[in-house]
Amino acid sequence: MRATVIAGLARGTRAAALALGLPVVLFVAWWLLSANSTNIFLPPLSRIVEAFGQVWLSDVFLRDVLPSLRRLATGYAAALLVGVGVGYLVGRWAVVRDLTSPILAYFRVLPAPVLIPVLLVAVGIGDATKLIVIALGAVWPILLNTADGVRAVDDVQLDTAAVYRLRHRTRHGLILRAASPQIFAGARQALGISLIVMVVSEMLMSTDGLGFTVIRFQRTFAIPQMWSGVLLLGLLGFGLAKLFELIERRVLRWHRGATGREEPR
Amino acid sequence: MTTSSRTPAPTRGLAGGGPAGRRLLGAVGLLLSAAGYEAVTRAFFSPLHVPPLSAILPQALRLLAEPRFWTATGRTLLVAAIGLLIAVLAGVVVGFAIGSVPWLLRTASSTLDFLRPVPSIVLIPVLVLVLDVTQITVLLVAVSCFWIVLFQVLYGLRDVDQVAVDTARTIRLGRWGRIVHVTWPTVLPYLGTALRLVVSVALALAITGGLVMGAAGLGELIWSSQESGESTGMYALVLLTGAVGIALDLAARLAERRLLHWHVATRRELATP
Amino acid sequence: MTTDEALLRIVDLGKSYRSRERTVQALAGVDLSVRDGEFVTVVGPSGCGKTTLLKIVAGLLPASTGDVVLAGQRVTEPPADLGVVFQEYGRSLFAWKTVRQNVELPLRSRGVGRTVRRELVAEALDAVGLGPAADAYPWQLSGGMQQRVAIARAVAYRPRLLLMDEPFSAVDAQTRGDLEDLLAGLWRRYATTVLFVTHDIDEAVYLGQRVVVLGASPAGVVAQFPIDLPAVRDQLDTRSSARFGELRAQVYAQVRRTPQPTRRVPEVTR
Amino acid sequence: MTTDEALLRIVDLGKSYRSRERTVQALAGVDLSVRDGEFVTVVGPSGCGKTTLLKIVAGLLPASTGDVVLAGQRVTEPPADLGVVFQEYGRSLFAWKTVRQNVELPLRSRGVGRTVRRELVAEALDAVGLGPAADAYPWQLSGGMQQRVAIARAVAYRPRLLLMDEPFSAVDAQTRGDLEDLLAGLWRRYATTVLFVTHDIDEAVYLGQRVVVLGASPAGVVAQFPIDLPAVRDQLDTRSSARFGELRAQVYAQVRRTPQPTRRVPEVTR
Amino acid sequence: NDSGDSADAAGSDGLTKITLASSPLGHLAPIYLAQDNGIFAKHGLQVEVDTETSDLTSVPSVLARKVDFATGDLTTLIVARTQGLDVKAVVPASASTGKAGADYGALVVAGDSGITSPKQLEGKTVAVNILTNIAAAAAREAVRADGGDSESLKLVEIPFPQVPAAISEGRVDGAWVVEPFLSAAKAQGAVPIGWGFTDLAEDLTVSAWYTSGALVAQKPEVVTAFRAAIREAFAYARDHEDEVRAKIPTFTQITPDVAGKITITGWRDEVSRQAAEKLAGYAQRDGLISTTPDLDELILP
Ligand SMILES: Nc1ncnc2c1ncn2[C@@H]1O[C@H](COP(=O)(O)OP(=O)(O)OP(=O)(O)O)[C@@H](O)[C@H]1O
Ligand SMILES: Nc1ncnc2c1ncn2[C@@H]1O[C@H](COP(=O)(O)OP(=O)(O)OP(=O)(O)O)[C@@H](O)[C@H]1O
Ligand SMILES: [Mg+2]
Ligand SMILES: [Mg+2]
Repeated sequence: MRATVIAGLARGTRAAALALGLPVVLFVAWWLLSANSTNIFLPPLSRIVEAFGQVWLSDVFLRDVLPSLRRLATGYAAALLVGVGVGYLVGRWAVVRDLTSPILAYFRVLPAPVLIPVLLVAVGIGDATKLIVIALGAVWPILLNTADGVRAVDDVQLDTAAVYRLRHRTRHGLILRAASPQIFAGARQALGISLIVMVVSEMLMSTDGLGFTVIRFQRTFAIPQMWSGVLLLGLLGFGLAKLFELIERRVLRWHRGATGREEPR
Repeated sequence: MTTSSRTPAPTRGLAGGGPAGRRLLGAVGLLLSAAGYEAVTRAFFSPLHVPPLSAILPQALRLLAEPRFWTATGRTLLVAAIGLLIAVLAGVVVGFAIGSVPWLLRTASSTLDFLRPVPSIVLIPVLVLVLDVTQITVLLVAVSCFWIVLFQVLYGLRDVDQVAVDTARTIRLGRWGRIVHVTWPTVLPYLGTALRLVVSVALALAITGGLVMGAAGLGELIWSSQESGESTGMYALVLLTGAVGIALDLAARLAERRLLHWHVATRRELATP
Repeated sequence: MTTDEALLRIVDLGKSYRSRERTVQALAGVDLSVRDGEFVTVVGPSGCGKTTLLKIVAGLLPASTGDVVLAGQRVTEPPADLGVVFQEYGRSLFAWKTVRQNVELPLRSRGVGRTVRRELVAEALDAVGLGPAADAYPWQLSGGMQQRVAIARAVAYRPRLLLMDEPFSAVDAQTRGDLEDLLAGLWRRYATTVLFVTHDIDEAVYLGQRVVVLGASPAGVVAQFPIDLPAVRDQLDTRSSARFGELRAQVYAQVRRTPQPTRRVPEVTR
Repeated sequence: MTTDEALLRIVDLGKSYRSRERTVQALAGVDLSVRDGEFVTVVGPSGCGKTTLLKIVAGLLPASTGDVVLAGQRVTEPPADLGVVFQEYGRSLFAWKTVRQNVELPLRSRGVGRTVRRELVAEALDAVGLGPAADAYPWQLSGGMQQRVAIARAVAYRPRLLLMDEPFSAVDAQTRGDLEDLLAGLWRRYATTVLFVTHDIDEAVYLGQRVVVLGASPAGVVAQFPIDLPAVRDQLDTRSSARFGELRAQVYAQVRRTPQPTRRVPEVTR
Repeated sequence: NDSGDSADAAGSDGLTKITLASSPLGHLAPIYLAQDNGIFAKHGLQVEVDTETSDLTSVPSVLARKVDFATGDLTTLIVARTQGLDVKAVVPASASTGKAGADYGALVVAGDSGITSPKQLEGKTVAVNILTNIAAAAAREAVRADGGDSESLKLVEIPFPQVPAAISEGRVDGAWVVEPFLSAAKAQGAVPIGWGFTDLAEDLTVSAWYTSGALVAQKPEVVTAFRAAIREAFAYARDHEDEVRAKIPTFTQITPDVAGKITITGWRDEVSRQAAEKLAGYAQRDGLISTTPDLDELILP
């Protein structure tokens, strides 16, 4: 994440100023507004920052944050794989869509806390359950966006692929690529969601993890520490989003060009 | 061109994917899943832990006859609907505002990225200072759905074709006109996806509100069935919740199909060979 | 053509597209003036920069160097009373609007009243032969029909400056002739200023008061031919007139001389 | 033209597009046979159904009535060794692939080896004058350039049956002539069967061994003109030959007679 | 109800309105019985029970004076107090029955696990519903009381409703569980081997009704009246166990059948000081708090 920030600075202080301007303003405002707070649930930001240093800049980072990130990465990757795969099937073939749409709608509304008991019995109390919960939370935006993106691929492109009798693999690749702008929309949604679901998944059956620790702070009324966890989650989200953007900028450059957003200078 | 208007559309068969046909297929899908579930639970699970469908269904039917189920469903749907409405309105407005003003997007995006992963659930003890649990649930729904709508709008805005924008500019459509006539229709398919997502997320979170905070509604019913060791009852509730989800999804699809009849995806589906 | 009576003045215009991998100089040192009410046709090899020129004149694309001045004002955004038929006619139609709504939109945006609007739209659609397709959506139309919708949209708008980028490329010969006459008629009646890009040299001569030949990329004005045919022209008489033949031959000769972007015809065609 | 030597037989073909609001009969009773190795050009008014016909022949669109038989096989899906240049050339290019990759793609899919592929691609790109733009993306090209990429892709593929839908509509006169000759050369050399839709009657006569005139919508074959010009043609000599003039006039006359879709030219043009 | 102070609204009948917050669990039975029998009115109180609450929301609700009294387990209250939250434990809400072998919470293992005593769970995985509350302490204490090393337990969070399944599917080696899941687990073959509640203290207060220090300071008479009413309610409950069993199905999903069989919690009048000290020690050892709590501040004399 720090690397991204540095790269951003290198690209131009203007961009960095724009990106960091509002967060800095908000941070300062928070600092000032909370400075004299006596409400124990809304501690001064100075206390939170202090707690941040104590809690996260220690081995807790290794013990809690890294396992969480590992779960996040695995769960997210699984969601991507399944989401794009199933989404492709659903988007490409109307029969699959008609067959599956009610059952998918059924599973979409099941909140994670309802699934956990079943997973406990079926999968156990290990990391697998958490991974499944993360993946199940993150899969829907990817799946739906992939399906809709695939459904919306231009006729002429499909016709071209058909006429030249492109190999099936090539054809699937082309369709996914044509749908990639919308797939990325889903993947981006899923990134935010998976972070949140990661926390939720660590509320139960955990012994470590960022979510576990934050929830523990919450339950033990370590309020500044809890807020510092929220801060860390925000920073993580920010960093991951920037990483995501970096990849997206490369992969979707053609889309910016084709829609005329890659400004010719 | 011989345009014989108002020729009755030919009746479509199952393969043609007429509305009746597709709903039938959906039912087949449900039946298959139900059968699969029944088989798996019978084969691998104790009925006490994961009851088979044959045990859940009678319980679900009994629930349907109980007024408290309907009150709870009503409450949950209301909470979900209010949160959803707020989210969609806010998401669309903020999305279009940020998305159509480049410097705003550049200024706000880092803050959005920062706020996006903050789990509302962690902040419940803080929120409870100023809101009651129902309000918090509405907020939970609204915030989560807001993010989805917002990002979906932002991505949809990127899909706007430059030639279409150029056309709009040459006929001097104002910013508002451009939104109404050009960007909004382009974003609409993305919003359609968002709508289906958000409908289920809203329902799921309205239930979560009951599960973790005891806000009255389906979630609280599920929680108390769980807390009372009534696992069959709990699964019956989950089944019915899912049914509500299916109904909402169906409605969302219908709305989408009407609104997007001109969209490639829809028109390809409606095309007759 | 003295500059003080010019409606449109293009001065030393240059444009280069820069991207990470390549930089393309599309226009360089383009100078051109167009009188108010003049009909100027532009020909030039494919890829030389005609569309780029039109987009800059329309205020849709910033120039890299030089200026475009319309009625004394530097063009930085699309000016009022501008009609454009884009080369990508298909993409310029709104898929979510019917043909009628597409044609109507600019008029609505300008605040033309309902009845007048209806009339203008119906007239324009009839003129391009699309009356019966008014309620169809663009994607239900053939390529040529879509192009005609775009033309109808521009025509119904009654613009003061009309920019057309190969507007008849997708219609058949017969329709093309009709549309040429329609355009010429409108131009005479409403004194519209027209900048018209075409690949058809006959068409350029037939329609224009002046034919501008652009050179290969980067485009500059290579030659200009004032067309001294009578103001009112006719598909049969004008095209078969001796003067038309002469002018056409002149332009052809010029176009032949104009260097083309490198092209190597492989042996197979020998 | 006896049917037993026909590569392509179109028998009583009909097609109607049905949607909730309108039903359009695009083709009705189309009968046409094309010999192996024949070059057939098709002309017809805009919106009559030419594109529809081509798409059905390509196996992209199911016919409503009638049959298309290619080499003895009913066409239900795109047959092997088919090349198509779509009227919507811009949309048929893959925006995430460079020009080179776009042209290469069908060859790769067919399993052509790397070196041969490179050669074919380079040759095709050079032939259409896009050698220098090989590494550009389609959206960085002008309309005419995009169209030439689509042509290069079809040409490099060396199809047995080549369907072209107004393939030269966006290029300038000079380039058009070159491309015509390129196509004619390829056709002679590889005995490709070509079905070529154009709005340019001169082009239809210049290129075709036979010109098929389609009538107004719903399209049916109105007339066919065998073109008895010498097999090897030349832009200058052929076009200025007396026979060319005669044939051209015949086709023109036929097209004139062919009923056009209703079009009412408003008074303004009078 | 954001008036922030509901206890001051005197009803027209001269009763002081108070709001109690608790999840709809068995320990509410005496409250509802007291309501039915006019015990609160006798003490000048009019009680409204707010079941739209959870562990997550009750402490801030009490501190923000959105409700007047709420239930919380003793460990949680100790931790809250130590963190500087002004909570006051007024009177127990549920207590151990004091009878080892017949308490409403127990440490259970699978019947076929071969484990017969808590000590054998050393180094094994044991489920508790929440790691930061009294359940963790009870589980550890059971092992310690059996002479085992309580520190070696691997505690993992599993909600009570999932305990029977987790035990019988072998997902955990042991679990701390309370009624009605204790009965359910036993029915599915689990056997209780340890009685952590009684090990902690004979008169263990499991959860207590608590309020904010502010209410105690401003309206001590309301707090005292509430305590007296609750004690009277407990006295009634002790004498009418069948009424308690009959009441439970009316506000929970527990079936009358189950309610008739489960072990009912104990009712005690005093918050157990001795247990609180022990729990404070556990909380400190588990790192929930870093300083020794002032129990005099927590437990209302
Ligand atoms: N997808 C579609 N849905 C409905 N109608 C269609 C569709 N595609 C074409 N049509 C109609 O079919 C008729 C023939 O269209 P087609 O594209 O084949 O014409 P064309 O001869 O290629 O015309 P052009 O020369 O303008 O390209 C037209 O009237 C058109 O409106
Ligand atoms: N968005 C773009 N990015 C990069 N290069 C571009 C872009 N648009 C056009 N060009 C380049 O600019 C040059 C001129 O393009 P332009 O579209 O103006 O040509 P044109 O004269 O209209 O050609 P045609 O007759 O084929 O339409 C071409 O070489 C093209 O490759
Ligand atoms: Mg152009
Ligand atoms: Mg066509």
